[in-house]
Amino acid sequence: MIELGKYAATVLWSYGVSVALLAALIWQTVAANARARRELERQERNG
Amino acid sequence: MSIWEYANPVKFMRLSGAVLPYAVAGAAICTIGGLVWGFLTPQDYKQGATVKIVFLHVPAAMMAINIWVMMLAASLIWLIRRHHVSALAARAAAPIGAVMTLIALATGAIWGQPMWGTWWEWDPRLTSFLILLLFYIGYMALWAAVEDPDSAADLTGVLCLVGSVFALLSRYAVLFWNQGLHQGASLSVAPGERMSAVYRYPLYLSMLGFFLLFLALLLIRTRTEVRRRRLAALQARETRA
Amino acid sequence: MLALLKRDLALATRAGGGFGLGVAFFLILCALVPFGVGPETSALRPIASGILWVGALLACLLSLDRIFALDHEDGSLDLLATAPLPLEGTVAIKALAHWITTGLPLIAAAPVFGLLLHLPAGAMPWLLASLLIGTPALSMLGAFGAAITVGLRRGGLLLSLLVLPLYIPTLIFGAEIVRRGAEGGSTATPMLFLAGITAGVLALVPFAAAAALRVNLR
Amino acid sequence: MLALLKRDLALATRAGGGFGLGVAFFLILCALVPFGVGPETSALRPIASGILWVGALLACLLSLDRIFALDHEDGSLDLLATAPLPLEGTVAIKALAHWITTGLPLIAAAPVFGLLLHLPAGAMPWLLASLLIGTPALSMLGAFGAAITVGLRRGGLLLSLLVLPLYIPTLIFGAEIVRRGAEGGSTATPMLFLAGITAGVLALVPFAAAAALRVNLR
Amino acid sequence: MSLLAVHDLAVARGGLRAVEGVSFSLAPGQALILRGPNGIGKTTLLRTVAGLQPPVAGRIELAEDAVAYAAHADGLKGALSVTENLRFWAAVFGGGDIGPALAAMDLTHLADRPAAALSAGQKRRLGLARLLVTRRPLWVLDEPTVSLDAESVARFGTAIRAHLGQGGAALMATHIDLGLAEARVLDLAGYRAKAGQQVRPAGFNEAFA
Amino acid sequence: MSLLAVHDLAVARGGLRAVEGVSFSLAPGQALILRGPNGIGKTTLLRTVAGLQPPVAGRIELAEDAVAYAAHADGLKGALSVTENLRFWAAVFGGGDIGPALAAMDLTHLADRPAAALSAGQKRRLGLARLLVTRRPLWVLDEPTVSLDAESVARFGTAIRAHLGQGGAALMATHIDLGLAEARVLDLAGYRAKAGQQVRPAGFNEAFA
Ligand code: HEM
Ligand SMILES: Nc1ncnc2c1ncn2[C@@H]1O[C@H](COP(=O)(O)OP(=O)(O)OP(=O)(O)O)[C@@H](O)[C@H]1O
Ligand SMILES: Nc1ncnc2c1ncn2[C@@H]1O[C@H](COP(=O)(O)OP(=O)(O)OP(=O)(O)O)[C@@H](O)[C@H]1O
Ligand SMILES: [Mg+2]
Ligand SMILES: [Mg+2]
Repeated sequence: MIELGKYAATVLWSYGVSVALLAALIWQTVAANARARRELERQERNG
Repeated sequence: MSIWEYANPVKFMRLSGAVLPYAVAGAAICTIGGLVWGFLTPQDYKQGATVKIVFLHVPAAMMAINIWVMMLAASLIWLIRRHHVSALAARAAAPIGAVMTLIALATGAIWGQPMWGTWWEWDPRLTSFLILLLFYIGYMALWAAVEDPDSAADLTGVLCLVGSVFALLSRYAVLFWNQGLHQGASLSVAPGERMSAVYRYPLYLSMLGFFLLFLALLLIRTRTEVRRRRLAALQARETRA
Repeated sequence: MLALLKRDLALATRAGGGFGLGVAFFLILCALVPFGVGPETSALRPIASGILWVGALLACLLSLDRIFALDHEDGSLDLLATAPLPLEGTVAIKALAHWITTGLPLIAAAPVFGLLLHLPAGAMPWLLASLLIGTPALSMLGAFGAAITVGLRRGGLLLSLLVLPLYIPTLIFGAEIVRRGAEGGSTATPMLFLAGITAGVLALVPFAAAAALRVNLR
Repeated sequence: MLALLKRDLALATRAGGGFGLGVAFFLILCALVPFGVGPETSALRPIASGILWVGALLACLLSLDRIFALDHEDGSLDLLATAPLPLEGTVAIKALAHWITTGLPLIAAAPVFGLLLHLPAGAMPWLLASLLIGTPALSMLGAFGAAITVGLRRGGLLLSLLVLPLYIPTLIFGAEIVRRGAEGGSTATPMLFLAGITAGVLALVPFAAAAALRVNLR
Repeated sequence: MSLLAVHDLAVARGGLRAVEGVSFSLAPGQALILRGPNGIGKTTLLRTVAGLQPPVAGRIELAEDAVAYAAHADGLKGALSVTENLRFWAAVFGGGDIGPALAAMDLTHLADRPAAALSAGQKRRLGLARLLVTRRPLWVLDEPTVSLDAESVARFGTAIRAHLGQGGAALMATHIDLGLAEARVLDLAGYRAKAGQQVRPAGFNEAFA
Repeated sequence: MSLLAVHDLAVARGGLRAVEGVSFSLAPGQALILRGPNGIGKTTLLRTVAGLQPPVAGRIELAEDAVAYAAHADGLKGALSVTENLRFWAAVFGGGDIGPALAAMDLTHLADRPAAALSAGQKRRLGLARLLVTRRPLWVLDEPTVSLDAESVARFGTAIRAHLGQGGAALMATHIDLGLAEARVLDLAGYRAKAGQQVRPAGFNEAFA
């Protein structure tokens, strides 16, 4: 395990928060894209 | 064939579909690589382990500004040349920019606690970022509120234009208002203060990673927007008929 | 009743529903105050609790006109009034939905905005507690104001004028809790008053609001 | 052009026109702050100028949606757009009318509210001067926001969200003038900046606002 | 036994009586169409029957929770899908399946479409589906076919007939021909309220006139 | 010489072409009535001619400042009196006396009444008086007789004829009979825009369909 010294909490929180934000953004992006693709396919099949 | 023809939705879908896998792969490799490498760098003699935050903070801050500039460019292309995909790209970019701004603010705030002894200070740099976040929020809210896509594209384009001027104006106003604590751009300042190579190279990689991440997300989100517009267009035509 | 709550929440979170606008407005307000007052911690700290309460109140205020107006315009309100729900219940549910979509996010965001304004750390739990107890009353009183002004075009400013005076007792006790909490004093008395006001408002105002709605539907 | 200005002023001062609501809101706001912050002179004096500026800004904000929305609803805006006036001129006149009916009363009332908040006497002339120079920009930017949101139902909160960030430079320099004036410092620089912003806004924003209006009339 | 009985009713709008002395009753299976020139008070009468405003004089006999009211505004939310809109009203009016209503109004293939993306006629059909899920016997309809083309009007007629056939009743105001030959017609023109000192004024405008 | 000439015009609404290939011209003294089913694009065409929205394709030839546009909304302020309302529009359109317009529309005795206290028909007459004070030659009218009774429709016809007689022209959209036998009629039903890839899409809905 690498040594973070007395600032361990600071560094881990930074990485944690940033990665969480990025993950949320990526998840939302992918989910919305999949949803749009599904709905469009259904429309093109029916209509 | 002019470059503008790629603003045609069909061509855009084809081209972006081809580029997307590479963008995703590059973004994954560079972002993860840069962040892991950055995380493993040794401690700084002054800042201790907190230097590791720079690999998140600086790329995010950089992208936060650059994405707004890109949105401005895309808005201008829409307003002048009426390329529909370009308006959708501006829309797609905004949430990415907002998240980048949030990351810069969050990492900065967490960093400020040990360095300056405070989570938040009304320093000009930090304040400007807060203002930038406000502009992102307003821009996204306007896109969400206007139902007609043509009006929404035009109105957000005008807002982006006026907003850019005022974001710049606010930056100078804030500088006048308060002198700050935040360090300058250490990548380019005098050689003595130059960041050592140990930190510089992972920083470069991480910056590249954030840029590629933006590109990949932008492509996906723009594709989502294109599909949504197409769905709405098909429904509108059916309803009209 | 549950169906109404679910629908209102769904509408608020869909595109164009305005979810989050209240928090964004709150954020802007918290950012504006230092521009006006000056960036020094010494200037901001003593007023932080007051600004946060006033800000929460204004953010709540500006979203009030959505409570009934949209339903009035598209005819839903007429239909709800002829539905088997008592109109008082409808009012209460709508106020609850307003609180969930506006009050709760404000409370969740308040600690962050507290940081921006250098609210003393000791005051933070008191801020949250006072908002949690006080904001339901804000939503309910707001629903009353919205019910009174529902038929008016562009009644926004009038709505503010009607509702703000009703908010004063809540504001006084809410801010007092935070101030006393920050100084480590006893907060029991203002807390009791605040809770009392909220309880009274929640129990009685739905009837007044439903009466006002009936007049406006007529 | 003059006819439009006269009509807008007449409409604002007739019953239901909302004249004076802005000042009333300003008054309530100034009355709320001591409840939130605490009534001590020592607490109020340092923040008075900032609160007055923020209050003026919010009071101005809440009356913005009237600039175009009523004319849009009753069809006047369509007719004005086909009239021989350039739309930019219409926008400018309407912003002027908004300033006369909202900005001027606020300025006239500001000294009274300054007393309520214990604004130092030396700062008073600076407060008036800064408001006089700064508020025209607020009205003009507000007209831009109103033009963008004119087609939206219940766009009030969105309008605030769009307009408030644009108000930041004006607020910063305006409040800085009062702050420096109160301390007897030099106010020339912020005054110059404030005047510059107002001049620039008055010269350029009508075009952006007219463009937004054209989109919304389409 | 009648679903609705109205005796000597007077209704007011804007503080002035609109019509007065109106009496009629509706048994299950019957439909009544109100006619009359602009502004005579048809809308006002319907709203009074629906319980949205009190009568000025006279009596309305009506079982509790028997009325389903529909005016021009259908109470649809553009952001919600057809299913969500309908399910909401079904839940408010005591539950029940929405499938049959969707099918009856030929909306099944549009079930997931947001209501904002419907055409005027489709919206109207959704409004009628809403009437079906309320399961209430007495429909009170204000100009139900406004802005509908001929085909949609025919579909509306079918829905009304089915409702009457199941023992329901309908009270409608309209200016145009609904194609419902079996419906009785009541022309309100003869019931226009006369000015004059009233025992109980309908509002300020009457009290001070 | 014609007041208005329209060549191969296409207009769009909601990002989709509504009608296309429309051509006509109007000489002084002529009136043209647009007809067509709901939603065909009559209102859109009129707004385009009035300059409120740009055409998607085709050309509109028109002298500058020649059009007076009137839709359902009359642009009246309820708080202002009839005179004030009319004087305002007269001033905006370059001055002139409002007396003749008031007289022509039989509004003189109502001159001091606030517009809010007018009945629907009186409001419409005020809207027509507004057209007179603009002194513009080309009237573009969208369903001008909506909610008017027979007497008011006749008065409207008189006003139009007087305008044509003075060398004006009128372009109108309507569903009902205006009683203007001399007017030409253009049915838009034949010009409905066809789907298909367009060279220059009218908006998002066409660019992405
Ligand atoms: C909370 C909000 C903060 C914001 C919005 C913020 C914003 C920024 C921005 C925009 C940059 C890029 C500057 C450039 O490259 O020109 C930057 C760089 C930097 N920030 Fe922050 N910052 C914040 C807090 C902090 C804190 C608390 C620290 C540490 C004590 C810090 C340390 C740095 C460092 C070391 C750089 C790198 C400078 C460079 O190499 O360019 N920041 N920050
Ligand atoms: N908001 C109002 N305030 C005052 N009076 C009103 C209002 N709305 C309608 N009225 C008046 O009340 C009377 C009855 O109106 P009502 O809407 O019931 O007529 P209606 O028969 O439904 O007419 P229509 O055929 O035009 O729908 C009319 O004379 C009208 O002028
Ligand atoms: N706000 C809007 N957004 C999208 N599409 C619209 C909007 N308003 C109208 N449309 C569509 O544009 C088309 C043309 O509408 P328009 O109002 O010009 O028709 P119209 O011929 O005037 O009809 P009507 O006889 O009902 O007045 C219609 O198909 C309509 O559905
Ligand atoms: Mg009616
Ligand atoms: Mg039309």
